[in-house]
Amino acid sequence: MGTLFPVAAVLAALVVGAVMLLLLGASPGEGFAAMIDGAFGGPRELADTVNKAVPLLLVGVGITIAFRANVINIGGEGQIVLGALTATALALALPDWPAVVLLPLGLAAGLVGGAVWGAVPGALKAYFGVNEILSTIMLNIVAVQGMNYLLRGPMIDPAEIESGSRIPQTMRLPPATDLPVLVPDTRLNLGAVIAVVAAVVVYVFLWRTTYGYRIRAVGLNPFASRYAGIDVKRSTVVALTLSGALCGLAGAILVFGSESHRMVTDGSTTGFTGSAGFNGIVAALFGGLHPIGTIPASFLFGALLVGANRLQRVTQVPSALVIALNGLVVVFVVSSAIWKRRLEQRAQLEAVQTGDQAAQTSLPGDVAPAAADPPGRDSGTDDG
Amino acid sequence: MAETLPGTGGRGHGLDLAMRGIVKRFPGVLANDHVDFDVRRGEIHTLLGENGAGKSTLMKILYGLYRPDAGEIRIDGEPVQIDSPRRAIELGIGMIHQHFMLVPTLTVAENVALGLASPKGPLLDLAPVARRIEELSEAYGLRVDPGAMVWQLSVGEQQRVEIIKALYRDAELLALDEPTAVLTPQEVEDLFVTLRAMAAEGHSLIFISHKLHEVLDISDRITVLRNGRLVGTVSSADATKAGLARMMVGREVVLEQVRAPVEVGPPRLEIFDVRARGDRGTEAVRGVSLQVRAGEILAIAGVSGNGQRELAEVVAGLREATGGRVLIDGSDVTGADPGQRRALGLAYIPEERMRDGAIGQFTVAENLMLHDFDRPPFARHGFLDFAEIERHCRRLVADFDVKTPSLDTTMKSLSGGNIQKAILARELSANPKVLVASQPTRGVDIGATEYIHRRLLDQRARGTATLLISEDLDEILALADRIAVMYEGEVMDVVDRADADVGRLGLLMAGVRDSGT
Amino acid sequence: GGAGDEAGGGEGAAEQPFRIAVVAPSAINDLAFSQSIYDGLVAIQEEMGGPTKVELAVTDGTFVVEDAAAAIRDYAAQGYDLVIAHGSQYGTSLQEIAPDFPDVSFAWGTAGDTFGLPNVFAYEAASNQGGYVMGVMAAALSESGVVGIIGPIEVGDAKLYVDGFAAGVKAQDPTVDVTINYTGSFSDVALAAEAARAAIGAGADVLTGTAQMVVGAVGVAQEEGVLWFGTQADQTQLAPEIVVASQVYHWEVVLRDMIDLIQQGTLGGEAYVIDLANGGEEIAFNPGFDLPADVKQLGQDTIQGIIDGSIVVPAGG
Amino acid sequence: MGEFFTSAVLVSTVASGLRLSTSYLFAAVGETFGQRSGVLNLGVDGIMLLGAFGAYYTVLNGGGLWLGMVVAITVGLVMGLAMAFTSVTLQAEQGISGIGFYLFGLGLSDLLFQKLVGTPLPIRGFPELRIPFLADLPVVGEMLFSHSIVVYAAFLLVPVAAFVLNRTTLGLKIRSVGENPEAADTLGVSVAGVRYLTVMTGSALAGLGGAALATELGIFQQNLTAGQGFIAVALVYFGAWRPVGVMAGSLLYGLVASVVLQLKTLGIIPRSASELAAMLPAVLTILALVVAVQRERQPAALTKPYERGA
Ligand SMILES: Nc1ncnc2c1ncn2[C@@H]1O[C@H](COP(=O)(O)OP(=O)(O)OP(=O)(O)O)[C@@H](O)[C@H]1O
Ligand SMILES: Nc1ncnc2c1ncn2[C@@H]1O[C@H](COP(=O)(O)OP(=O)(O)OP(=O)(O)O)[C@@H](O)[C@H]1O
Ligand SMILES: [Mg+2]
Ligand SMILES: [Mg+2]
Repeated sequence: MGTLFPVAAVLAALVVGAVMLLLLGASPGEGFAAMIDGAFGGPRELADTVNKAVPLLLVGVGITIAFRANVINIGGEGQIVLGALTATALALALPDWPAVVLLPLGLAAGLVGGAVWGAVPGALKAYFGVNEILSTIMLNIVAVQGMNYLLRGPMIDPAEIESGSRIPQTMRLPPATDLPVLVPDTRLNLGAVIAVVAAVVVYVFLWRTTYGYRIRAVGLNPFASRYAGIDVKRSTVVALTLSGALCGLAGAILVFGSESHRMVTDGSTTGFTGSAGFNGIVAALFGGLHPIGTIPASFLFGALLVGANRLQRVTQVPSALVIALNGLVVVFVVSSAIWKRRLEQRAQLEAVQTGDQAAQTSLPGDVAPAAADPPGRDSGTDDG
Repeated sequence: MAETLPGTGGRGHGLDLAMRGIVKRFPGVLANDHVDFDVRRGEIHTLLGENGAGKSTLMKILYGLYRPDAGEIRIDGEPVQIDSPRRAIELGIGMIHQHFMLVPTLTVAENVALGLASPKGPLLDLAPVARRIEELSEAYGLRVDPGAMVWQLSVGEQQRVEIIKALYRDAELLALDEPTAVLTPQEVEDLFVTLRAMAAEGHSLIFISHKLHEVLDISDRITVLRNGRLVGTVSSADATKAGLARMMVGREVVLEQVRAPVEVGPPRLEIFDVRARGDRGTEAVRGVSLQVRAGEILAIAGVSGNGQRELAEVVAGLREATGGRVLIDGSDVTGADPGQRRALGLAYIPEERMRDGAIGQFTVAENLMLHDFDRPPFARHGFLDFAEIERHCRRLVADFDVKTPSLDTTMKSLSGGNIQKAILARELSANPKVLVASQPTRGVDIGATEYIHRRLLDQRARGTATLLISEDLDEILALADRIAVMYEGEVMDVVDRADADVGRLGLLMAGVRDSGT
Repeated sequence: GGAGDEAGGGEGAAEQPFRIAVVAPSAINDLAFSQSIYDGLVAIQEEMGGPTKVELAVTDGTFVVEDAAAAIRDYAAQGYDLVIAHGSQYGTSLQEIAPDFPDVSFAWGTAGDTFGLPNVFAYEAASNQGGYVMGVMAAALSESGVVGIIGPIEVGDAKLYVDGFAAGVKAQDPTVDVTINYTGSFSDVALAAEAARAAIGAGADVLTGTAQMVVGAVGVAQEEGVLWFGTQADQTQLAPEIVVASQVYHWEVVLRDMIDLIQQGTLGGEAYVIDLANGGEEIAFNPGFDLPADVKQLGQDTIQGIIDGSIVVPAGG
Repeated sequence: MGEFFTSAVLVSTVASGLRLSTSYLFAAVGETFGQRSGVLNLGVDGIMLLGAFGAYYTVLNGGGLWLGMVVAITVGLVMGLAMAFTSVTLQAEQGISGIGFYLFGLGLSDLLFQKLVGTPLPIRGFPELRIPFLADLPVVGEMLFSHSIVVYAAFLLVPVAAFVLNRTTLGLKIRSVGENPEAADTLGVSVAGVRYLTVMTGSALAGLGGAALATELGIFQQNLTAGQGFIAVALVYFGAWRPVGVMAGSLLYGLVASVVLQLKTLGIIPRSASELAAMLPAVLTILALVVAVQRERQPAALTKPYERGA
């Protein structure tokens, strides 16, 4: 029931989008048909949607860990870049290794790169009291310049120097690091499986392991956690590190699963990440800050982005419209959360009037499913 | 802006309030169920009831913070709609909230001036505010420095600021929600002097407290609520402690616990010349040495802000000692973290239970496991064992009589008393060698207080060394074997229960050393 | 959706329009890189008989390489006759996509490499040539003996242009100082503006710059009254008083050839360069700027020298 | 290195730093109001872009600079109203709705630009306003007193903001609402009202910051701000929620950027290291906070929506 609200919010945003299309002289009907077709129209479209969703899911799941520790990680962009760089560097360094070793190793390198870029703001916050919003914004800037430096200098494809064209890109990575394509004739690759597995692992981690318990405890009440013998500072660092690691993994997958099998920069972060570091936050929220809920949320959000690109191509409106629409969807989705909360409160209220004690469950929004809660669902009122 | 600056004086003398058929529902509870409540001019009328009975809710409705689902409020016979605190203030209603409504980063004068028009238009002008605060301080015996930052004030001073805020706005009717819960006996006395003076001037006063002797002392009439419903209104002259307790709880309550003699064992908690800084960086604990033996309750009495809290935190490992040593069961734990101390047998009931003792949004079960979640049998190889955890928590909830709809209920939706019982369950389940209990029954109703006292005495009988920190002298006299009085970070004296009486403790708490009469 | 009403007469009765799609990294009206290809396409469209004969589809502002790849794939799948990837960073994606659509012709700019694929064209501009010409004029015009160049990041077309310009300055007058400042961003207009101020502060009285963020620098040049040379598009309208000349690309020169080849059944394999000789590059003098005749002559001589081969412009390094 | 320390270079470096700080300063001081009242607006960059476009478009069409400023402020107010509605009334998660507003502003400003303007034609900004006497002082005259009116306005905003926050009844309400909204509510202060006001003020200033950028540069382009709004938000944290601190942060950021530019222009920083040099402002901002060891507490209610009785 509660998931209807984000969906309704997306639809509302699209209505505004329809008005904008009309103003631009395009037909909304044609536009939205193109959008649906572009996102779901066939195996190739579905594969693109899934591929677009993969970094959103990984970032979203990472963000969930940070959020649960009460840290807002808006450094996803930089962490993706770092993960991509370390994964790429490793692949370039070990060109002859077999796929069974090199691929996992490369992905692990991505994890590590992102982890480091998450650990820095984590440590700055825990040990120096530097607010993570400040540090992650600044570290995004550092990361993009680092990327430009490396891809223009030390990591550039030697052929680019030779030919003098100096396109800031690495050479083609060893084929061993190509993510295997799962469905022939599409671009659906192993990244999708990795992301879903990561989401499940994070779910288990957060709600079934002692370390996850620590992170959630610290996020909700650092004072009580400290008294409970939990190292609050370390938990903050760990949460941001893990969050960064997942973003880094997304970066590695972006490179290994890319069309060109190499890392390319246009000089901006977005040029590489496609704003996944931001959009992943929205996907996480859409998914109720729950790793499992983030899976369908990322898929829908990926569909929206892929579909909107097709919309642009079919209706020939400026692509800026797609960005504006993306923003509207984000605003509408976060704003819709209140109706969901209200609905759940009302359900509790009615349950009381009918004397149904069982419906008196945890407050909405917390969505902190205890042991018995099925994954991916808010402790709803309908299964009491 | 309707309010103006000082000097306008009262607009009349008190209000006649009538609340009729008030109903208020919250998700999961019927907090007020057709409650009728009257206050007359010049009267001090007490609202009494267990935790969660609906007292605060009724007051918040009166102050425009909640909208009632049904019912009517009349002031001086006229029906009124109170839809915001602003409206309540306009009507001459003031409220001292259970949790202080102060902005800690502002000065006293700024807190008082907040929301009022300034004689200089948009510009702040705090000088006349400070003057008027001093006048009010004078008139009602409410000493406070207008220029002090609120976060630097003791709880008692903060409360005075709250009262001044209401008086400043010419409150004719003042509601005080558990104003004494955080005060020392002397401060309670001072407050009562103020309240009586106000009543004598014709102010109408609503008083809420869980302490029956205070209620009997100050009230003209007493209205009892239970589970959101009105039980009845009695005249204070006709009421007795036992009778009130029965009205509140619906059964007989044992008001005095029997303190059986217990064999005292070896020292379990030893504190040598401990020093520590307070939150503001000043030295809060200045060379305290104490010993607590097995089977003994050592109480620390004192006006709040004299280093008791800091001392408890040093013992619990939450605050660094700047000097001295702490030993638990013979082991030096001065540099140890809370977890290590716990392993040696320490348990701690923190003063700020929702801050240090519990995680509000965690479930009851998760809170009960807060210290043990990472050790077998509750966790294996880093994974939580939910079956084991549930079994354990069920037992604790049953043993400690924690009233909760389920183990998956969030902690913050329990009543204050039940939260305290859950913390007690967690802390006592390990049968600690040393227990530090800070204000264990503050704000807790008499039923739960009775229960908690019994558990503390049980623990004493089982050989636990208890360091009890309380500002409630009744509680101290009911439980302690020895009493240490702290004043300005030092122990004034340690007296045996047998030699202690309220007068002597009061003098020590005021910093007057025993002349040995 | 296919537009194009059935225009009666002509050669083939039911002739389909020639369909061209272009994917570009910045906006098609950026007065710079992306605008140059768009202007070329529009020119070709006019030349070939308007929208009924040539259908254009544009996806611009596509700085995300993977999104560009998706767009390229999508246009190819929709059966466009020519899909242009107008960004050197798109090349390696194109290399993967083109073999999947052997019946579609692709063009990659700006680059000199067709990857040996039969259905890929490549096109680039010898932007160093125009740069060189303008560098020569800049040296001649500079009174302070300092010339400033502002670039985005040191790659591709931008680097080629900057190096050519610097070489031209030095060739004309080795004593003139050249300050080169790559701001590190294609988009940070404010930084480009401050880089221009810094160059002026260092004594420069003639400036040039490349990529879309230089619009900020042009404004500063105008405000401070120093001269400006533009590239990639005619930048006269940005600052009519101080723009001396701009190097303008006429991609239609190579596009025309590509389309001919495609219509004859050759889908790629050719690498084109526009330069001063083939008319793909033009130095557009600002008619409103009072350029001393000798300097203009110097410029025209240099152009001629490059065309006839008597002047060899170094190609970066 | 010696050539860097000639007074001409120093003067132009400092002057350039001041100009670079200007748009941050508008946006960051505006954001300070919102944050002091408990609302985080991460959408500043998008609002700046829309404000920049509004001003640019107005001036381009002959509306004049002052009208351009008014348009930018109006655009900011409208965006602020929307932001306040989502964060205050609908209690949306502020960090995220802000990113939504950013993307919206980024896309819409570009869309409008492409549809209404197309080619980035130049406009003329405010002329240099030399302050009598002061501008004639040696060295400092050129450095500090020969700028356009928007630069002075940005710096004048700092004492004004500090005065409003610390010396007015409104400021008292803002500070209270950001620390303890419940307490303010019980005294009849409208928490929502104050927050709408601060968010809209902040957004208006963000719009003005965008306008300052567009008129100073005399141009508009897609993503003109290049992320300045995000840096402005970070500078509020840097400045510990005080206008003067925010100014210090803006100056630090602007000056480091201009020093780097200058050193690159003089060839002191080699071209191969230009990206590394571009990191410097960000790195130094973080380091400054680490070293300055200021543990300023953020407003206690920052990012927390307020609902009576919740
Ligand atoms: N904002 C709220 N939302 C939901 N439930 C609430 C809220 N406030 C109070 N309640 C519930 O309403 C009931 C009455 O609460 P109230 O605060 O009035 O009790 P009280 O008599 O003041 O208790 P105490 O003695 O502990 O202060 C309780 O069951 C409580 O859980
Ligand atoms: N938002 C809420 N939702 C549910 N219950 C609430 C809420 N706020 C308060 N309560 C409940 O209302 C009752 C009264 O709460 P109140 O804030 O008066 O403090 P308390 O429980 O009496 O604790 P203390 O006296 O120590 O302050 C408690 O049962 C508390 O758990
Ligand atoms: Mg209460
Ligand atoms: Mg209470």
